[in-house]
Amino acid sequence: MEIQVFFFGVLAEATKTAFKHYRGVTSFEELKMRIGDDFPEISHYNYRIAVNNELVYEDPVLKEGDEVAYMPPFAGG
Amino acid sequence: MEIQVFFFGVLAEATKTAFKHYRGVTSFEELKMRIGDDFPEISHYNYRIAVNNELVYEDPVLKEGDEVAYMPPFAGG
Amino acid sequence: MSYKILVNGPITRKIMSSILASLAKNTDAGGHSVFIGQVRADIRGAKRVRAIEYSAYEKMAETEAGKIKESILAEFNDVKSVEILHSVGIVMVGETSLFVLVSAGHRHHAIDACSRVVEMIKATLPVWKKEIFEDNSAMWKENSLD
Amino acid sequence: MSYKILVNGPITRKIMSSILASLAKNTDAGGHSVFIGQVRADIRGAKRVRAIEYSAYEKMAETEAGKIKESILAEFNDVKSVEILHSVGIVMVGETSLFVLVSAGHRHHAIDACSRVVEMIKATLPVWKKEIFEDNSAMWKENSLD
Repeated sequence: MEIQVFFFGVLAEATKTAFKHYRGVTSFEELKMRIGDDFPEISHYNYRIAVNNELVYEDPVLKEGDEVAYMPPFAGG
Repeated sequence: MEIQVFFFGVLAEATKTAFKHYRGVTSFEELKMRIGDDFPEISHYNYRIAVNNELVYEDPVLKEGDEVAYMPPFAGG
Repeated sequence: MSYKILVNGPITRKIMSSILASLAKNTDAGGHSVFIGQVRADIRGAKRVRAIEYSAYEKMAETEAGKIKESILAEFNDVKSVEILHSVGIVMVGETSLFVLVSAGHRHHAIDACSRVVEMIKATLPVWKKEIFEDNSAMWKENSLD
Repeated sequence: MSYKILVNGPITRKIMSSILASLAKNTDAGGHSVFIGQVRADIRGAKRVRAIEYSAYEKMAETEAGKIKESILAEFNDVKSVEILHSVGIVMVGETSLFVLVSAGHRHHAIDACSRVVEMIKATLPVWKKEIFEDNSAMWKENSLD
């Protein structure tokens, strides 16, 4: 399936990438490994992951067209 | 001595008097008695007394020209 | 005394807007906490409030407001400024009768200090209010603890 | 979604003033508590902040702001309305980046709910900030607990 991945804040800067399509994704776990291979620098940062605007606390079941966001600690206000 | 007495809020309405001069005042206690005689209706209300913009908690020593204020419970805001 | 808290009639949007315009001057402030009190269309039995008439012991109110300001600045050293405006005279339903603004370096101090100022105003400002109903009858009102 | 919290650039006095103008419509509101967050000229070592650049996960920020609003209205039944505005993009020192307004029947509810909204914004809105210094260098910043 095809998944859209977004990086925010310092992660967008570190990866030099705000947005990347992943095709042929088989699972969330597999997607995370591909992202880790493409952007090893993200391992130096704290982040949380959201799928379709919702924080995930364990690996979710992905479906075609889902949005996955890598988000550093929030800093609004 | 001469003392200026002010009534505020519901007390001004009840006494129909916002302001009254008292002459020949000898003490705070004597002033309070004269005010009580002139305006017996104030005994029906809760109030606090200020002398020269300061709340008094016991009978103060008055001096010429002091301002005495009869104030119902505050209701600002 | 140049410090003047009492405003004749409602505290207008123009007044509030000009205070907001001055905020940017405080470049060491990170948070401003504002409280705006307005006249509510309360129902008392069969009557509805249409206005409140405020009166004050004006000299003492100015003195007490100065004391509130000093005490807040002494207690919160992160607080940069405290503004208080209170109406005297008639204020209609929906209009503003109280405006408090506290500027501080950090948000918690602004919020806590502003809340404290509002409580001190209720407790210590010599101000009285009479609710005026739609039938033009009126009733003196004391502050509740709500 | 018609509910829109993100504003490009600073939250101007004009925006705040037009929100204040709408308060009088709430005739059952007695108190409005407002929090205004602005960019502070902080010093980091030898550098002074001149602006903050905010970025956001916009869709999620709108969703989360809606959740904050719903949760406050559910928790405080005296709260009549909750307004949240947050900047994205560049906001200079002294300019406003956050505006929260809570209207309630009674002051305590307005003040408590507004304070809660500000905490929830810091905790749950997917917004990030980068401090930009006078020498144009920059540093990503996380929220502290102050």
